[in-house]
Amino acid sequence: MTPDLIYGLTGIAVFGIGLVGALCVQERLRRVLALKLCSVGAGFVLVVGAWREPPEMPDPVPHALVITGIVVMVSATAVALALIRRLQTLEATDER
Amino acid sequence: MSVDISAMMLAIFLPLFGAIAAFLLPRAAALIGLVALALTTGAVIWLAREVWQSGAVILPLGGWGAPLGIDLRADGLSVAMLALTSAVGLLVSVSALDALKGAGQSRQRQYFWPLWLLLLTGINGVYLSTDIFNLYVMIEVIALAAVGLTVLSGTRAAVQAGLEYMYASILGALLFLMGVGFVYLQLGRLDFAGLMDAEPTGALIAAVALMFVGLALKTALFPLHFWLPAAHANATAPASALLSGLVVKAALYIVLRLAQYMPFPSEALLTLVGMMGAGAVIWGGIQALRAERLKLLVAWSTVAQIGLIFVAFARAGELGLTESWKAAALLILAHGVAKAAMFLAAGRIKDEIGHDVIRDLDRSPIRPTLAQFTFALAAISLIGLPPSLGFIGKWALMEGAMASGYWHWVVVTMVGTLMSVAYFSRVFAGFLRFDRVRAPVGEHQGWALADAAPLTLAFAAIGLGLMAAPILSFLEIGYPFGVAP
Amino acid sequence: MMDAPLLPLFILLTSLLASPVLFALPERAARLRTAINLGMAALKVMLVAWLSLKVAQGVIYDLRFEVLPGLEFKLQADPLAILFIALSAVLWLITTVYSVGYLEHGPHRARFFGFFSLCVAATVGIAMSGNLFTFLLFYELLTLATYPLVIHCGNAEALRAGRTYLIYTLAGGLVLLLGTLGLWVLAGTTDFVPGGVLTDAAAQNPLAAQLLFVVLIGALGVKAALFPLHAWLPIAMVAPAPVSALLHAVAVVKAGAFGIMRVVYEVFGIETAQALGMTAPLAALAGVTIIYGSLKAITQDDIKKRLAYSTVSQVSYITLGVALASPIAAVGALAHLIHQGLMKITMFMAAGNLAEGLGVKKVSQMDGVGRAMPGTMLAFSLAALGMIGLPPLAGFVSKWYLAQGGLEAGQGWVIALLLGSSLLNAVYFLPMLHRAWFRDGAADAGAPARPRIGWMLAAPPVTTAVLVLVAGGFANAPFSPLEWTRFIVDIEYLE
Amino acid sequence: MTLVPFLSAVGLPLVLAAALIWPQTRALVWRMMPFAPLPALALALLAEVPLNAQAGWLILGLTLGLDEVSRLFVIFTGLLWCAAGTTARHWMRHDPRATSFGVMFAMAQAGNLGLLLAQDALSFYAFFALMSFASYGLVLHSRDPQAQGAARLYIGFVVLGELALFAGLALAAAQAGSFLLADLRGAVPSDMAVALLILGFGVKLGVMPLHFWLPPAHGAAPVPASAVLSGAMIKAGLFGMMAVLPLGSLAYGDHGTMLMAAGMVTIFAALLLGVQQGNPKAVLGFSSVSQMGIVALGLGAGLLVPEAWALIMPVMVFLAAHHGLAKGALFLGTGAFAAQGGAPGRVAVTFALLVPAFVLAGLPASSGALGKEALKTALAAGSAVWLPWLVVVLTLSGVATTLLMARYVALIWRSPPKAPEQTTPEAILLPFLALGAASVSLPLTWPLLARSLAIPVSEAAPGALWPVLLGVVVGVGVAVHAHAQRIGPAVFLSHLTAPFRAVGARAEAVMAARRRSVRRLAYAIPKTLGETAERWRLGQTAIALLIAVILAVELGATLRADTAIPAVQQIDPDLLDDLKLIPEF
Repeated sequence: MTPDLIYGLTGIAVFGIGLVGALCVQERLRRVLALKLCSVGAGFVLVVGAWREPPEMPDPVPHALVITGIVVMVSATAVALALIRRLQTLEATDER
Repeated sequence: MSVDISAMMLAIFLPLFGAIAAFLLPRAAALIGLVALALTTGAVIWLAREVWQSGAVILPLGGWGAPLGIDLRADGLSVAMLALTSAVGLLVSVSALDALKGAGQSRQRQYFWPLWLLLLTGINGVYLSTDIFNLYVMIEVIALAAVGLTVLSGTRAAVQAGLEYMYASILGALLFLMGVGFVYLQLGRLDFAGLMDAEPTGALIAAVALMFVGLALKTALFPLHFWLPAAHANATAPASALLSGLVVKAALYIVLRLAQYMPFPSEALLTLVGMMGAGAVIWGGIQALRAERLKLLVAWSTVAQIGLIFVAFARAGELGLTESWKAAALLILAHGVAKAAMFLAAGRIKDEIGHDVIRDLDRSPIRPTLAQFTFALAAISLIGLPPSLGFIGKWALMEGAMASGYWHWVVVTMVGTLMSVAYFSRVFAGFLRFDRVRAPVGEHQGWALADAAPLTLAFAAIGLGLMAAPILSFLEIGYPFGVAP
Repeated sequence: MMDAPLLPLFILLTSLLASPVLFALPERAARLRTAINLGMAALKVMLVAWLSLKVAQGVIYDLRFEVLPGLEFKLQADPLAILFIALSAVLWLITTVYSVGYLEHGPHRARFFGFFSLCVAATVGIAMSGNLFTFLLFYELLTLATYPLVIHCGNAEALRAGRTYLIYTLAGGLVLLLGTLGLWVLAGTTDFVPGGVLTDAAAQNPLAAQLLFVVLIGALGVKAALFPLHAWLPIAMVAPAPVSALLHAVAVVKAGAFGIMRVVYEVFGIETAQALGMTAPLAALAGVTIIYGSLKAITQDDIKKRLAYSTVSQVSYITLGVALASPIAAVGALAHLIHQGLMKITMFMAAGNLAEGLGVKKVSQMDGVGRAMPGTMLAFSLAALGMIGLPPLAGFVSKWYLAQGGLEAGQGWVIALLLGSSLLNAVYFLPMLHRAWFRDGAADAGAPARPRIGWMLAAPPVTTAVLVLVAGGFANAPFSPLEWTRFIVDIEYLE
Repeated sequence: MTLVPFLSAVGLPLVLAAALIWPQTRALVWRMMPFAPLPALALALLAEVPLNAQAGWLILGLTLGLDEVSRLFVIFTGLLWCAAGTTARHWMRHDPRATSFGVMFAMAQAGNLGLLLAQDALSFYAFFALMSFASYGLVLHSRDPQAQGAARLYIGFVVLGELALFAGLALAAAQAGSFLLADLRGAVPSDMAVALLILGFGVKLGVMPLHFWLPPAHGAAPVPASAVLSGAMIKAGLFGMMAVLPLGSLAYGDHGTMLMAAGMVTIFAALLLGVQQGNPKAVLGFSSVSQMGIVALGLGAGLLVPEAWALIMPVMVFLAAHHGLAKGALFLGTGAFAAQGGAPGRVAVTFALLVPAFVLAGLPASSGALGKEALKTALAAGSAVWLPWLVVVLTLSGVATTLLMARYVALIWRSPPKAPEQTTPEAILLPFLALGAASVSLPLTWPLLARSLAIPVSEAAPGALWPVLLGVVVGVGVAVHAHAQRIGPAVFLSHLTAPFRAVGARAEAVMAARRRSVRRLAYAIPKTLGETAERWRLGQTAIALLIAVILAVELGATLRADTAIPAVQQIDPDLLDDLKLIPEF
């Protein structure tokens, strides 16, 4: 039971939770959050790749990847949120 | 660090810079967009020349090279896709000039160009990158841009559809990312070359599963197509043309590439894919038969066509993918061109008549003859009637299926063809019926400039069929899938 | 340029290029459109005459262009092709004149003539295709080009007919695609070669070859209106008269029959087909169709429907002649390809004139029309008598050869069949003539004694009727259809 | 050889006739009626021929006997009487005048069988007269004016015939100096005698111009009676000539010529007259006349050319048997047809009737055809002058008969004969079918029965089909034309084409309905499917599902590693060294 294994399994679990949420949840915002969870889980799994036995230096590549991933995900979330707001306003106008 | 200017980099960065510029100065957006597109096209042509002369080309960015650095690689297949993208893109942009000239469309005019150029960046990136993390980034870029284009019209339906699309494509991308993670855990590297000689272990297989499902979600393979019809049907015409003609193809292309480099797919999985494709053909056909609006019909036909492409992909006999990928590639090209033409034509018809309810097409005294003609030509290619490129693709598909004795795929193809005849003939009937018109039918006046772009695309869809031989030989440059033993 | 290797291509282009131009022309530019139409048609006739001279001298025309590795787009001009091209070229000219007169004030003329010449282009392509792949190409093109013509009227009925037509023919085309692929997989080529390309394959795998035969004939039988697949033809007669004329005489139906010829003679080869035991069933099917068509024709009151069913029966003569696998019968079949075309186009144009001039659409209204429109009805009568097979009209010649061929092939029943069908022809044509000439009915009470129809409507049927007379009367003259068919049959059977 | 079997053969019918007088026994008698001819039949079938039996003590010395020829006559005559008796029993059950009919029927039967067994002129004449006069009652049975007219005609001719016969027999007997028929045959009768005999028998035979009585009588008599009248009794004329005339030994050119001429005329004149009749049984009567014309032809030839008689005689017998069975079947069939209540039964009976009709017309290999062919060959031995004519005539007679039969079939439908109320159709059907079967199977049974006499028949060619076909075609054509005339040509054509239109219309209706329902389904099913998919978010769940499936599939595939497809057979070299260029990290 090495730490990287724990970390990786956690990542997978988180991703799974996010996935279930993304699939089953109806409400818009919560779906976005579920997707975020997925990305976090994926990030975990990527980072695990960096782990080395203590004397060695950890592998930098995954960090780069994860950072990129986070950036991308942030922008994606931003767009999603923007869309949700726009939709809400549209619905509001339709109600009126 | 010295970056030598290469066609590939241009193909990616020109649109990117173009997008930024167009975003910064919306006044000149259209001009910038067109120029950027023209330049990109030039770059692609240059690249094509290069590849034609000296086989596959590889460019290590910043000289680091795989596995760490980012490589760009171009072989016959990717250049063909690039060419498809820029050709279709150019023509769609031309017609976008006309489609977005309306008074109430300033916002659309303002955002269309940056989004579209960003999209182009992503697409070209997909076609040129050689490691899967790059691919992930690119499909995310594509997703964002595509969602932007979907909601461009700003109507409630469009935004709703866009949001669904957003969820789907982000989820797909994330599944892909997870796959990437597994691959890295397994191999410690992410480039295709690394994948190629990997052992199919459990983790890799999980990676494959995740990536494939993610891509299937993005390319709307039945039964993961739920988001597509609404998204494509509610976008403005040029956007739909781009989404249906190009965006979907990017994910398809990735599937092909993965199939090339991964220890994948097994016979069984291919059959599964084929069955999904068949399901798409049938279900898409049925829905298209029931569709009430023109653009919705076209969108559903996209679902069916994608299914057909997967069928072509799945009918890899004992030769593996060495032969069957060609049929898939041909169909991808054919569908890209024809479907773009069709969506543009549908948009034109909608603009002229004022609605696109199929049942009432024949009530209108206005008959945009050329647009209808374009639509018909595109339909011919999509149905797969000779000599269109669609026909050639279908020919290759069926021939291979027969040769390897896979009669069920032949049957699926024929059923799909018949269904497409059925649902397109609904539209033709609407075009050609006149006895329900109240007012005198306006007689057609020669050519209209706005129809030039779609018509060109449609004619290309038909005419390319006669150039199938050179196209195939070009696709085979660098033997993307090895040569038949 | 005394000897142009591209001659076949030019002939194809005369009508292929004409159509986009015609599409582009605005509705008003009637005179220009007519000029283009007639000019192109005349040019085509001239080119065809030249071509046939060349071919008769033994010049070989063969244009190839590779579409897929090993798969070629191939145009060739062999005598068989010439036969069909000549028919289509001449009749195109005549029908163009007729339809210009017919649609003088109708809507959508640009569309009509565009598709019209596209349709002829397809026919010429079918005639000259050098392999089944190319044939398939033009076969589909023909389907697409005729659809808008069939539904030209644009009303609900026309559209229903159009849908039926489209479903039948496109399904047929799809099956043909299947067959072509099968041939490609089985024989490795789709070329038309006198004597057939399947001899070895059939020897190795007779079952597959038989299956292929059934598939191909089934596919072509749709357009050739063989018995169970004929239903679209009588429905498609809602089209305007010139279109029906073209459909029934030249384009669609003949394309199917011509395809059957190509398949039997040059894909399978007559010996192979016989060895596979497929000719006899085909002959039987043709026989059934002949009788069935005639019987149905008797029961029709609508003139065009009656003519349509008569086409169903008459075209199967060609199939019959092919399937009898005897040179003489083949001569009969090929001659009938031409003769039936001439006769049937005459009748349809005459029927069109009746509808235009007198508003007569039903047999029961035909009383006394002979006196009202003597020229038209004279042409009609000539054609009808030819159909019945009275010497010296064209129909007699082909029937005679078919009968001879039947005897030569030792198939006595063919005689009985021909007699029976001639009898039935008489039963459904003679009453029409009787009404037209020997009764003075309501027709001339209601309509003006001499309705005014332009020469463009009056002349064509008379011309074709004269052709019917000539083709029969001078059957043995050089360059008569009969002579040419003998020329062809020598080639097909000497291989 | 004892007299008992002969007496029983003749006596049983007489006893029955007598027994009918007492009401108590009537039922029994009627039950017995079908079996009356059995003794005669048994005698004919079992006894060794030739045999004789004297009864010197009876009248002027009665001689009964049986030889090859009379044996055969007895057989088919007996059969006919059996069938007729069966029919009569049911036909007459509720008839007020059943008893008188029964008496007459039985007496006529006694006479008929008796004359076949008689060996001397007087008894022959006696039985002949008994038969003829008893038949008068049968003809007159219904008592309606038509029947009375027919009966009057009949009795007139009978009387004429009897007189001529009596004179002829007397003369012949005087010239022969014996009453025995054998002696009469052996003697040399004068032309006068022969003429008188021909006249006398000719009346019974119904040869023109002596036929006038026959059709009306057969038309008027009740079905069972007319069956025996034209099936059995008229053959008595033939039998008489064969029994009395010196056929085969002497030539009587004029008589023979006369007879043949009369026969020829009869064959076709009967056709011409017959087709005009309105009563089916009368038509049958005329067909009998025409058939007897053929017989007369043969007899005449026999008289003309004695050498040929040896060949002709067996054919004559065969023709007699053939016509007797077939015609009897037709008459009884008429009754059965009339007795059928509903159309279906009538259609069935009509089809059954076609069988004896075609046999009579001479369908190839049927007894009719065989008889004619045999007659042709036999006549070939006779005069070369007549032969071609005879052949032509015989062949054409097939056409004539076919036409008559066509007319007959048409008539039974248009004016079916009256049948008594509450009969039992089945019981009437049975004898008809029996006779029909007998007449069809005659070519097979004949050799067994007639031993040596069957040779010319069994050697005869099967005969040609075309006369019958021609007849059928003409008949149908005439019928169609008449029909068309009646309902008018246009209506007729529309009738012709009605089936097509009906079928087409129905098919279209069905198709339309099918199409509509299919369309409704085609819209409903996907809609519901799609909505359910929406509701249960199947698309989304499919994501998870697919991941699982693919994992399973792929793992399974890797476990069976061999099935995994190598994605790349061979990468091209330059790509490979491209990859090599890349420095390893």
